[in-house]
Amino acid sequence: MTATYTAKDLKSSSEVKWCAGCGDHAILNALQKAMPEIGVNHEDLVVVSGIGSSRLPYYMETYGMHTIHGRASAIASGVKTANPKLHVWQITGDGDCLAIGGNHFIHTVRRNIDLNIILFNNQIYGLTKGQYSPTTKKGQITKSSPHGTIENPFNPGELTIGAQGTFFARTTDNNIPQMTEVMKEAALFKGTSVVEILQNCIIFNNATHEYVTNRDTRNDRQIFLEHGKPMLFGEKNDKGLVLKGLSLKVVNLGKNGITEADILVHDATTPDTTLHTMLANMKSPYLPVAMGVIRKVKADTYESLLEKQIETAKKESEIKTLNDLFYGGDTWEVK
Amino acid sequence: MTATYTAKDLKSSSEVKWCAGCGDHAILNALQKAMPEIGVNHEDLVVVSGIGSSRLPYYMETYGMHTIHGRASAIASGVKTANPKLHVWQITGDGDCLAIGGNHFIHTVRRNIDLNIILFNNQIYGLTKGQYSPTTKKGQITKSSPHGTIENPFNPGELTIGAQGTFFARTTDNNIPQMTEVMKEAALFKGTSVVEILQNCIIFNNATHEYVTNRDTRNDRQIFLEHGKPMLFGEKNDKGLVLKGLSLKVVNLGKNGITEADILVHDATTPDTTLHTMLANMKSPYLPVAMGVIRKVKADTYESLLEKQIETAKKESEIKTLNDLFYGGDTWEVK
Amino acid sequence: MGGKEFAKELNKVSIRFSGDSGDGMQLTGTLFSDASALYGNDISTFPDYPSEIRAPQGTIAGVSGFQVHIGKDKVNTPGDYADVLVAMNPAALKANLKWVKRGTIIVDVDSFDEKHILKAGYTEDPLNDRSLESYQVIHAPITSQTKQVLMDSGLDSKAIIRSKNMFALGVSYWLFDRPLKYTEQYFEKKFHKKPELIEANKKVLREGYIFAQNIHALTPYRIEPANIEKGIYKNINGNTATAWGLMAAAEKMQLPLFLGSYPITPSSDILHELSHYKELGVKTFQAEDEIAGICTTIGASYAGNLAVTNTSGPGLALKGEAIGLAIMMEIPIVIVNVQRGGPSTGLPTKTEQADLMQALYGRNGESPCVVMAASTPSNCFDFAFAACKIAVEHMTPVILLTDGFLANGSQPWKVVNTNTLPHINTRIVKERIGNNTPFIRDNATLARNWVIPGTKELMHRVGGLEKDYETGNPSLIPSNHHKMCVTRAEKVKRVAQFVPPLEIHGNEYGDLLVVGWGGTYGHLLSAVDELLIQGEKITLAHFNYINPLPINAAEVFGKFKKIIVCELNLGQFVNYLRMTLPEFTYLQYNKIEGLPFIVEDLKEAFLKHL
Amino acid sequence: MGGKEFAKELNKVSIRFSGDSGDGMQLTGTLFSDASALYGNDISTFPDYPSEIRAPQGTIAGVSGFQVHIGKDKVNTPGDYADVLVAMNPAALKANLKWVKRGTIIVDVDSFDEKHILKAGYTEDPLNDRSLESYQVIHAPITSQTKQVLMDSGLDSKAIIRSKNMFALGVSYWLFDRPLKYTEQYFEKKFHKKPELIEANKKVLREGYIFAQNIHALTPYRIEPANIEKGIYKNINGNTATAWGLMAAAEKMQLPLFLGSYPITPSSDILHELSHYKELGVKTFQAEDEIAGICTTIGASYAGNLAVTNTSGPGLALKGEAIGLAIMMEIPIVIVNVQRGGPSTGLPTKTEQADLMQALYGRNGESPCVVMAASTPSNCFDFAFAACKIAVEHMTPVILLTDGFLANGSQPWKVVNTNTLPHINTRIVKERIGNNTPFIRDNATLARNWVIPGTKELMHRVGGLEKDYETGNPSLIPSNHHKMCVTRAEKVKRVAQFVPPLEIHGNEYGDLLVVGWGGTYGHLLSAVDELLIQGEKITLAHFNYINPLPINAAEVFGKFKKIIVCELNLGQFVNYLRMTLPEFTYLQYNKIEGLPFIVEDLKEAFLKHL
Ligand SMILES: Cc1ncc(C[n+]2csc(CCOP(=O)(O)OP(=O)(O)O)c2C)c(N)n1
Ligand SMILES: Cc1ncc(C[n+]2csc(CCOP(=O)(O)OP(=O)(O)O)c2C)c(N)n1
Ligand code: SF4
Ligand code: SF4
Ligand SMILES: [Mg+2]
Ligand SMILES: [Mg+2]
Repeated sequence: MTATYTAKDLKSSSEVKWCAGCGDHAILNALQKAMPEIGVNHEDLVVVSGIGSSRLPYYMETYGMHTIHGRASAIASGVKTANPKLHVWQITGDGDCLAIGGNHFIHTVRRNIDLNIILFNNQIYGLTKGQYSPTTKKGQITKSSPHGTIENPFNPGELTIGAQGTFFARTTDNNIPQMTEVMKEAALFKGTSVVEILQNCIIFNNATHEYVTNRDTRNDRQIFLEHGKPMLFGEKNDKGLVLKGLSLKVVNLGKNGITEADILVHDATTPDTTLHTMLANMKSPYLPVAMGVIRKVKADTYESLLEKQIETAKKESEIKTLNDLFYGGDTWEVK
Repeated sequence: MTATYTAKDLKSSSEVKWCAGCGDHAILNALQKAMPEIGVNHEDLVVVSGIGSSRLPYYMETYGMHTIHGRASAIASGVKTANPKLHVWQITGDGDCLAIGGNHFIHTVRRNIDLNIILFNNQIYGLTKGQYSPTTKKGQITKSSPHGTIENPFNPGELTIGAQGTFFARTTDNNIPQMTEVMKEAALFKGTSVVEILQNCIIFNNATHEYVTNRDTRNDRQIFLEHGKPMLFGEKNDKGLVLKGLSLKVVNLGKNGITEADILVHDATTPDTTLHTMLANMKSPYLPVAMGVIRKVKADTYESLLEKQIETAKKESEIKTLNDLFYGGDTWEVK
Repeated sequence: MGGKEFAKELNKVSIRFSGDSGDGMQLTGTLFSDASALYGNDISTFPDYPSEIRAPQGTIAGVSGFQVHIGKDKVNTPGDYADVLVAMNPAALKANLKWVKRGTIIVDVDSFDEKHILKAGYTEDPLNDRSLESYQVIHAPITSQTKQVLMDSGLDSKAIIRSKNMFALGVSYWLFDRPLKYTEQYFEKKFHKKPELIEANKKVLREGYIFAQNIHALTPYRIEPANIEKGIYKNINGNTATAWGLMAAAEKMQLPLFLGSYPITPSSDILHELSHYKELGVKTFQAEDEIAGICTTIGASYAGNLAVTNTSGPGLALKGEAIGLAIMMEIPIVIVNVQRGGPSTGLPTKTEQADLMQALYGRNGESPCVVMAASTPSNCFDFAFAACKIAVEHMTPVILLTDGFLANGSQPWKVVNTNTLPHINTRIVKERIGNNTPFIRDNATLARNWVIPGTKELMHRVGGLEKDYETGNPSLIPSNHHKMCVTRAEKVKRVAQFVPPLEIHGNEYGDLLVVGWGGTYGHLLSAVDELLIQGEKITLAHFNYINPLPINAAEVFGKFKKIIVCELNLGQFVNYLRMTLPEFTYLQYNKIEGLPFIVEDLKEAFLKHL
Repeated sequence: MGGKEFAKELNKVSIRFSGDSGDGMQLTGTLFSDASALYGNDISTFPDYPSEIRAPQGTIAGVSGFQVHIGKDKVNTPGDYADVLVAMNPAALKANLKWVKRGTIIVDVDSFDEKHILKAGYTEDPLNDRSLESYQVIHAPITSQTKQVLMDSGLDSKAIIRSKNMFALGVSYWLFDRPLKYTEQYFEKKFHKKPELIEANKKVLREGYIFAQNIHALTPYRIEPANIEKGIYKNINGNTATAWGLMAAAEKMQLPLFLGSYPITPSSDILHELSHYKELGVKTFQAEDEIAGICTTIGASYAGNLAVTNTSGPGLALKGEAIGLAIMMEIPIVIVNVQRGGPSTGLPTKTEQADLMQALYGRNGESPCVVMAASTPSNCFDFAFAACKIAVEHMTPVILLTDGFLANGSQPWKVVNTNTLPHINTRIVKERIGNNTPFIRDNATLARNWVIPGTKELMHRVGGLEKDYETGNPSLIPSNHHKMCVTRAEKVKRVAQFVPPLEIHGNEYGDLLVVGWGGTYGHLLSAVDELLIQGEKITLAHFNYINPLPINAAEVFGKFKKIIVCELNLGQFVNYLRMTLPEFTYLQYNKIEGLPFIVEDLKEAFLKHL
């Protein structure tokens, strides 16, 4: 589809106020590239954020709400439910989405409301200057954990799937083409799409994703999953994933007689969560971290079911206007 | 261990105010049976609840807090962290725990605070007279969904595991011995133990679990999992579970040459979540619903790590009293 | 059916049905009220049920009551004390005796066995210990007669026992000279799929009626139809009226109605009611908590629906932060708060007026919004409608306070034809004409425009940060912040110019001005009325608009020697008046027992100041 | 080092460091204050930073400032306007010029290139367009000199640039006649693992000093050490003082300190500070949100810790419901609220006093709790301590209000030896003696007992439902609810008998009583002091205890012809006074710009009423 607007038209006049070198800049870029390509009218775009460094709605020449901390999922749910023709994006951080906003997040996912949730995971509270977040690595020393944290981090993918999620994808802030691709898929998906972006907070948590995202080594440490394609990766695309019992394992093409046929083929659309969870959980260094769309399962969306109920009721009910209701039922007349 | 008190001593003088026939009565019973057997001093027991029909703390002659809706996990976390020698139980409903309290719940689970969470899952809001809850079956007609719900229910086990849970068990309100056993295991486990009890709300959601819990058929529709034992079930204990690819399947001992050796053996203690999630997700009618302790993985608890940090700091720091801190550092004297 | 020769003609009379939670007293009371209303009386009802779902059967905690006041004249309250008490068991008698005038008590004598007498906390059988000497006690064999009547009905014994309340209703119908037909019609409709139940219920009802007639111990009351305004009427409680008022506003605006809600007693019935009307485009979103309830509402408002959230005390506390956001965004939403007994979980099924301060101030920063209150079950309709109108015309959140007493109490409502309702001018702007941007303010109201996503050329961002007065962009400029704070305050203040002036009931000048607000209207009116009849110089000024106050409030206050402010709390409105109109001195009358005022007590208190 | 012959002797002087967020101005200011304090001056500081983490480099939004006021006498405020401005770039100059007296401006001339001049929003170079004619502008080549000095240091160019603030500090040290040694010691400690940085920083600092001395354009100020009370001193900001006050109370009670917290500016530093002191048994629980912050706190209190939660405006809004629970349970907790600019997200890094009403009333039902406020950075220690003492001695939640100005501002604090702090009588009961149960009340305070789980024989349940006065069990009895509401109110009221009376500054009788509360103390004191010196009959009464008010407040008020209440909001305390002491008439002085008062403006306003 061709849109009548371009990335440029999506730049608002507000000055972008992120630290130089912050991964957010690239994400904004990718988003502005992706949006014109999804075939939605410019004026039907709504971008909703909570509070965090991801103060993105102000930077987008679209409809937008910069709301309160943690509540973006609920607010965006209200927007979409009230007005399903709108195309709603939620921009959120690991603190905003998974700390204070965790409950709205899992319920939104469970309801499968058609939102595109872009989760900036920098594993830290950036805006408030460096406290640990629910995704901070255990043991890490931060502003609020001078002795190291003692909490187990969430894995956003696992949590999403555990909450009945239908769409989960992952990408990194230093890979604009991949981000753009993934965002587009998320946008075209009907249902709650959760896109985790490994984002670097250069000021308070620099290089936290470095092991995985470093450009020189990332091809060996990430795998880009594509539906229907074998799970291959590596600088030379010669490594693959196979299942051994209930575990994933890396194998090398050509070694021990392994051919492409032995490699798992990615099925993002199966409702079964088992393999998707395993893929979402893959951790360095023994396994590559999964990028791309890990899960994408067709299911009814909340707002479409609601619209259907309304249509049916309109067809079937005898009440056409309020007066029908008011004057119906048990009334009596005083003359 | 022998306790100096019995189930009787745990009955408080407050009249029990549940509907006649409510499953809660049996749960209270089981709890009062389990507690004396876990080797904890009577006065070290604390029972914390949110709001819901599960207004249980008042019925227990222990320390207790009947708090506000949804916050029991947070309040109980505070009790345990502040005073780790206490033995803390959280009593909660599907609304209390998973609707308004969902966030505190997943964060408590993630932190692995040593609490015993007893989740009364009656798939309805009982106390407020019959609205649907986050575990109500999709499509069900309730007080607040006269056209049927359009939301996908949470599966508490899947959510627990998705939130990094270390202990999950399931049992039913019409099986006091099993409940008691499971509660004891939960109590003895160090970490957040989540026990889902399929509970019948006779008034607003009668027989919602009937298919699974009916005494006449339950042996064929439930499987009681025990660590280290083969996954057998059935009226004659002649059915078992096997893995086929990434799916669980029911087989019959003796048919097609199947013997007990072919049957999966339950390992509740493996950190890997894959099989535990599959077990927690088993649904009628094709698979039996899993009862007993599905997952029980040793891991550090939040409060023990915190106590360790405190001990280390006490040993290593030069600050022994506040005066050391106050008079240390950059001071100057005005003479 | 005869035997009515000696009927006592009365202007007003009240009856209280009481029994175990399982005895169906709420339904009995409702059927009695409906029949009375259909017969042409004015009515007012008050359900009084326990907070426990089902407290143990036979105990005081499990007693459920329903009082109905019927009259030939206007009925303002459910009556302080009942003329007739129906007590289905000893506990019901014990719990309710204090609410009965020295009048008639009808007891189910079958339930006065030793077990139930002890369970109720009596040591002796109250029917035999002369403690009820000053009442006329009718020993009705309700349970046994019901069993007898239905012996051959084919119903199981549970179902049989369940219909004993209809026997009690039959007795009451004879006593109050009510026709049976309305209730019989109800059975026919309700049980049209189970004809055996229609017959059974009709039979028991009639048997009760006949029993009353036959014992010759009772003198029936006669209350002629009331002289009320012509029109079509319907019995309505406050929660339904609220729901319908919201729907009416949405229809007027031609916008979909959105309700973001989380169940909480006594507010949930608004959600239940609205969840039915999908055919009218109503969307009810049952959220995961009250915060999501209001946040979805804020989103829905931005997206162009008439958006409402409803709750009760503890839920309002949770919504505070988000109300602040709506104020900052200048988004129109309505927050309905059905007050109940606090603090904390408090007395969740009881009524109270103690959420006023939190409605006014329960959020951070200088965050004014409109606060108003309904004052009768049926005018919940009007104020719900008005709340929506103000919200969208002034682009502001509006908090509408009702309470447990209004929410569950019912009253005849003169059905409103929606065509006669006032027009609502939404500030929706559909295209860019001149500088008609989202942040331009109306001169009269200071309201900004409402631009709904999907509108071309007017894309804009709203948020919780302080915004520039002109552009709406975030601004840290000190003087702008001051200006915006003052503007937000002034915008709310100007609403006063658009709402009706304060009305008084009684003399324009006088010795004592009784001031009330919200759900106490009926009781205050009755008390003032009765004192006026006695010739006292007393006047009632009852507030529905609280922030802002009606413009003429000071003028009214200035005409009285004394002002007494009456509330079901420890003095919240009176303190608000002290801040807002500090030039007056205020007396207080406060009660905080989870119950409505008692007209007699009010009169006594007022007389002290006259 | 010489050149000081012509030093200007002054009583007070203030300097403002300003630059880009990345320029290290907060550190520079802090080092300057520390050196001044260590030298013996009284000081007061005011950091003024942007709400964005790192707004675009070189823009106005990215400017970060730090003002220090130093004096020979008592210094009450950071100074309305600075005598000296250090501006590291054009944006800093532009943003701060309005805060400078016609005094000295030191600019980093290297940063005044066309790009940065335009970025700052200037159209011409302000150094060349005569707009600064009335100032003494020192063109210091700060960047280039720093580069020059460190050319051979082996540091990379980023690190070199990063030390340019030390050059500016050196210039300032010469100008204010400060010794370098304290800062040098700081380098030694801070960089003890990177000796190359010690040398580099020392070198740059000295070069700045020498530069100032050499240009002969500046006349140094001399501010003699202040005449302050003897003792050991430490520079402290309000957040640290609060944290330490809490720790002191815990030590006194011999209970562990528990903090349940969720980060929010400007309150987070309390969490950061307390998270260090595991060796003192302090537990900081970083919760998933503010609700969990207070809920863990309630649990911790029940479990026997001294339990505290801290937050800022929007967070306090979220805690409302749970505060109600603590009130109902009569559990001792302290809620520290560091006020910031509202409503909603508002001006999150700016100061304001607009959370008073929500502290008093932001929850459902009649739910009184103690509300108090600190008034200087260092007395945050005292009031944090007092808040804990009141909480446990009266078994009530206490809300302690501070604000962004106090939280980040610093002041010398006379170190308190914990042995000299007052005793705290917890109401912990360890065994059942007589009827000493959890719900028995003290006659004087009405506080119930505190029984900690683990105690034999005193097992009990607490909860949010209304409880019976005697037994503590849930109760629905109407009269009991009234009694409990009154008791909870009276319990808080009685706290007044245990707190110091209201003190006044100035004459006992007079024309004008200036009333303030909380963080505006320094500014009000300065204004009143200056007018007293001018012979005006003016007096200051500043409140730290708000609910309840000190018992002598009415007595004090009665002695003045006029009362003016000054606040950084639209009039919240004045309205509270109107409710509480309605017998007086109050004037108001309000400012709501996210900034502290300006002493000169206050004086002008007061003079109008004199
Ligand atoms: C109710 C409330 N609590 C706390 C805050 C303070 N706060 C703002 S953003 C934030 C966390 C930000 O973390 P994250 O969402 O990960 O965003 P990041 O800045 O890292 O991009 C916090 C704690 C707030 N604004 N409101
Ligand atoms: C803040 C708040 N919101 C709502 C309520 C009303 N409320 C009480 S219990 C409950 C739900 C109960 O459901 P569940 O937890 O499943 O318990 P059940 O009664 O089914 O055992 C609700 C909505 C409340 N008490 N407080
Ligand atoms: S603080 Fe971190 S996340 Fe926030 S803008 Fe700066 S670099 Fe980005
Ligand atoms: S309402 Fe349901 S869950 Fe609650 S007590 Fe009654 S039967 Fe049990
Ligand atoms: Mg983050
Ligand atoms: Mg439930």
